[in-house]
Amino acid sequence: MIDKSCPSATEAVAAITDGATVMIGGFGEAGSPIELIHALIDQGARDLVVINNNTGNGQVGLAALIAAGRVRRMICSFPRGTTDTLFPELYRSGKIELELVPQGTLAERIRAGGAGIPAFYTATAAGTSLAEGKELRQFNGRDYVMEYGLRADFALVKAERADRFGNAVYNKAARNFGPIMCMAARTAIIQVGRIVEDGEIDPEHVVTPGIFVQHVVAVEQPALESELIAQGASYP
Amino acid sequence: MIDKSCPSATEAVAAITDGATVMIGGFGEAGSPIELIHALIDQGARDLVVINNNTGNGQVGLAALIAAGRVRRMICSFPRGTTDTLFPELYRSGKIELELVPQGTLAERIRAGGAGIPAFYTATAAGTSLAEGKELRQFNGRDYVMEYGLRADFALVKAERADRFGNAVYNKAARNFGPIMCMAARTAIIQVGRIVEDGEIDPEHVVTPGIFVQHVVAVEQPALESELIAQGASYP
Amino acid sequence: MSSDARADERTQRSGDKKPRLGLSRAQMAWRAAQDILDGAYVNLGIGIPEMVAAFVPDGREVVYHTENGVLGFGPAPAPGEELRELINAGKKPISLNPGASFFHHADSFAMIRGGHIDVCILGAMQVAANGDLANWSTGAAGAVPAVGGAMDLVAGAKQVRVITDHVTSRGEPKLFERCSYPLTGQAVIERVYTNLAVIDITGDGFLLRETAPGISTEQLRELTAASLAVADDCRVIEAPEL
Amino acid sequence: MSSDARADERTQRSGDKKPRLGLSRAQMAWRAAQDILDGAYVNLGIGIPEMVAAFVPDGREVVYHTENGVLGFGPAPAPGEELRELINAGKKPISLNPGASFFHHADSFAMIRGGHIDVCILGAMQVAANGDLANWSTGAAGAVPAVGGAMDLVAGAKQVRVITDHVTSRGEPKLFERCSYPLTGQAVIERVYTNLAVIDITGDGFLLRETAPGISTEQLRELTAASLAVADDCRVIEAPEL
Repeated sequence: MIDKSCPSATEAVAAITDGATVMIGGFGEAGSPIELIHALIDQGARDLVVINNNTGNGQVGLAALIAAGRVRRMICSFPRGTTDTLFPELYRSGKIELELVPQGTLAERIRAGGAGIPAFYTATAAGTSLAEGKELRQFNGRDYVMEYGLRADFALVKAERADRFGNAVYNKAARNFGPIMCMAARTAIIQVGRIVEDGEIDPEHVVTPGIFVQHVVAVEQPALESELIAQGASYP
Repeated sequence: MIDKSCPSATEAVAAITDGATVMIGGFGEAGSPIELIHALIDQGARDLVVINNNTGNGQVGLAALIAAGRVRRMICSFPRGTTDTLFPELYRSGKIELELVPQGTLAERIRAGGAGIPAFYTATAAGTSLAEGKELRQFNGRDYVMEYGLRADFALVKAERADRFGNAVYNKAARNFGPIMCMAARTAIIQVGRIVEDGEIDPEHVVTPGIFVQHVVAVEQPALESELIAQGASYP
Repeated sequence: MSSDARADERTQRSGDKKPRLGLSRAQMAWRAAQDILDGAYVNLGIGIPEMVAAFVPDGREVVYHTENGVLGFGPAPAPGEELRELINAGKKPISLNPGASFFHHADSFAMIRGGHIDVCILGAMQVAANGDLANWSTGAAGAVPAVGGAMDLVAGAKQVRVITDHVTSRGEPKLFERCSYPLTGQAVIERVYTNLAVIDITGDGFLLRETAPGISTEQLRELTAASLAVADDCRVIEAPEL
Repeated sequence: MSSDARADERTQRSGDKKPRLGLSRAQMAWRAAQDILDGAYVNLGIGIPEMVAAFVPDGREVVYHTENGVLGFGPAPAPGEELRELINAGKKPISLNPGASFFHHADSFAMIRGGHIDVCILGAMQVAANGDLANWSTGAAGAVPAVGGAMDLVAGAKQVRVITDHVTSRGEPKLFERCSYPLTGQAVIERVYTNLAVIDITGDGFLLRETAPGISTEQLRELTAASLAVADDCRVIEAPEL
């Protein structure tokens, strides 16, 4: 019987190796898989390449992973948070690399990676410094930039509910990068508030079909970044 | 107040001009917008470029549009139906052009058109006669074919329900090309079994957001192709 | 998006230092709102642009898009009713209007890149007479670059407009023949709303359409580092007190 | 997909004419089913390939994908219970298993092109020793070409296997050094199930893994238009009566 559920976040992230590329879902605190990130901090993998829209907030979640010196390279669109983090200092002192990608190009590159598209063209960033060193090409008289699909070894994603097949639904704006990161990762790990019985998710309502998910971890009361920050929490 | 509903299929298709490119949803009879196609037959536009996975069945719907000599060019993956149609004869006598596109490439080209991607690369068809004359390029040692995004002037799509904003949900396998054709057409016209009140479609369940839809027509008892064929129907 | 926030922050500092010329911030947003048509799909940047929603004339129904995957959102909820996972691209709580929908990031930017957003209004550091926009970076050495969705929005939306103070906090122009800061996009802006004027960008450069009450063409030319043509029907903005 | 249907149709005509050698159609499907692992995501072509689902060993749960946007479908419903809009890529009625989902065509082919389908089993007109497959066109002048999703499937699925009669209705080989018909894909096939044998495609060409009862290596070599190596552990297929 297919059962992708995994007893703990610790076991779910156990296979992440040094040097792995890890996509981490979430935009702001919506959809941030804090418990999976904290399990990854505990787990110890280093030299990670991390893909997320931002660089985290406060001293928890992604910001904590970065502060712990475990990220070699960030691929993101906006390496700033709603609070100060260690990222600017690490970046200026050369301790972390940054690949800055416009947000829509980042999303499309991830979707392309998941869909087996090695490269595509977009007008975004044409004529700007972010297109420097990239191939340009005209279609119908307009300049476009060639961008590559992005894949990852792992994705850490927060969803609302999932079944044993990994079929998942999300909560409001927490959907953001989750579905496309599950597509683009060889091993997609999702934390959900509840693992539901067969048939509880209408086939018409599935947002991420289970084919894109490898492990499901139940985290019944997921922490919220803003609450942790308000409490002055830091991890570990 | 936003209200995209349109009183009749006749009015919905009135703006389609000779020479227009029209995407028509449906795979087999699932999702085939028969009433919209029949309204287009009545309307009279000629020299159409039609995009659909197939070329219709029997003497109704798309097959009838083709049989009426109104289609100059078909872009499809499989120009055969479950019943004999006039397409092979028109094709052999040079009365209709055919652009044959692998099904997944067709879907991705439509999605790309809707997403503002002018071109992308796919391994599909590399090394085959369908890649002849197309640009090839290697990524990571593998051959890929460059394919162009597809847009259309109009899309005719069948959905299950929609609200006044055009937010739509589909019925089972009738979803197929509908959502991406709505994205790729300048004017997307959907026929639905029912136009629902505000709030009846959960924002989490919307499949085609209304931004991709311009007109909604209620067709409460849509005909089914197989039933029409069983009745020996022909249109007009 | 927070590049707009930054641009806005600069503007606000300016406002603290000197008496303000021309329109208030709210009046600028009001003026921009008058151009938003019934049924439009609109994306508003952080700062003054997001104030526009409050001033859309009665009777026009507008659908607001936010890059992080929501269409049809409404104003900030009442205190205590915020949902942590219902936020906009500025990471602030939002509510939902009738007809709202959720979708993932690739679909959200397909709406932008695919030309489905009718109007996008952003802040600016510099705008050029050829429609170039700079609003994400001053290019200063040592700064951590951050772009967000600004480049996607200017490249993809059908109409891209700017709301900005006419000059910086130091009184320096923001409208130039050519931008000196790194560009967000080339030839993307079609209209600029400032505290002093409404200016269109035509094939021939800046064209003055409207002026704030009491502002002369001569004043505007002094504060604009590019040639400024004046429309035959140039008129004075009649904004309510805001 | 219907290219498979056509290949199958040719096979069926063949079956009408001569006594059948080796495995029955159902036994071929049975043999292919033994190689499908628990938890696999599988796409089955029209014809003999779709019979495979009926023979997956008990205790293995398999998720079937159909290109037109369904995962987790089950067998044809009982007569009278078919739903017109719940069909597979062959346009035949299907049922749903637990864990099913619906999605649009671009997402469906993202599953295929993106390498998410573990196993795809198709029919064939010709298979070559280098893994090339021809199953969509004979290249005959005047024919209306039709490809469906076959090129996407062979390019995208992790493992692509073929089920086919070993020879055509006229007794001609279907396994060649190189295909003469237009290709569906290059170097895409890794295993072929015929009525006479199970043959792997290795870097060195065809490798005989299993033979049908009573079929000799010599017979196989006569019916195969390419060199055929024999595995050290080549064995006889022990299929149930089907």
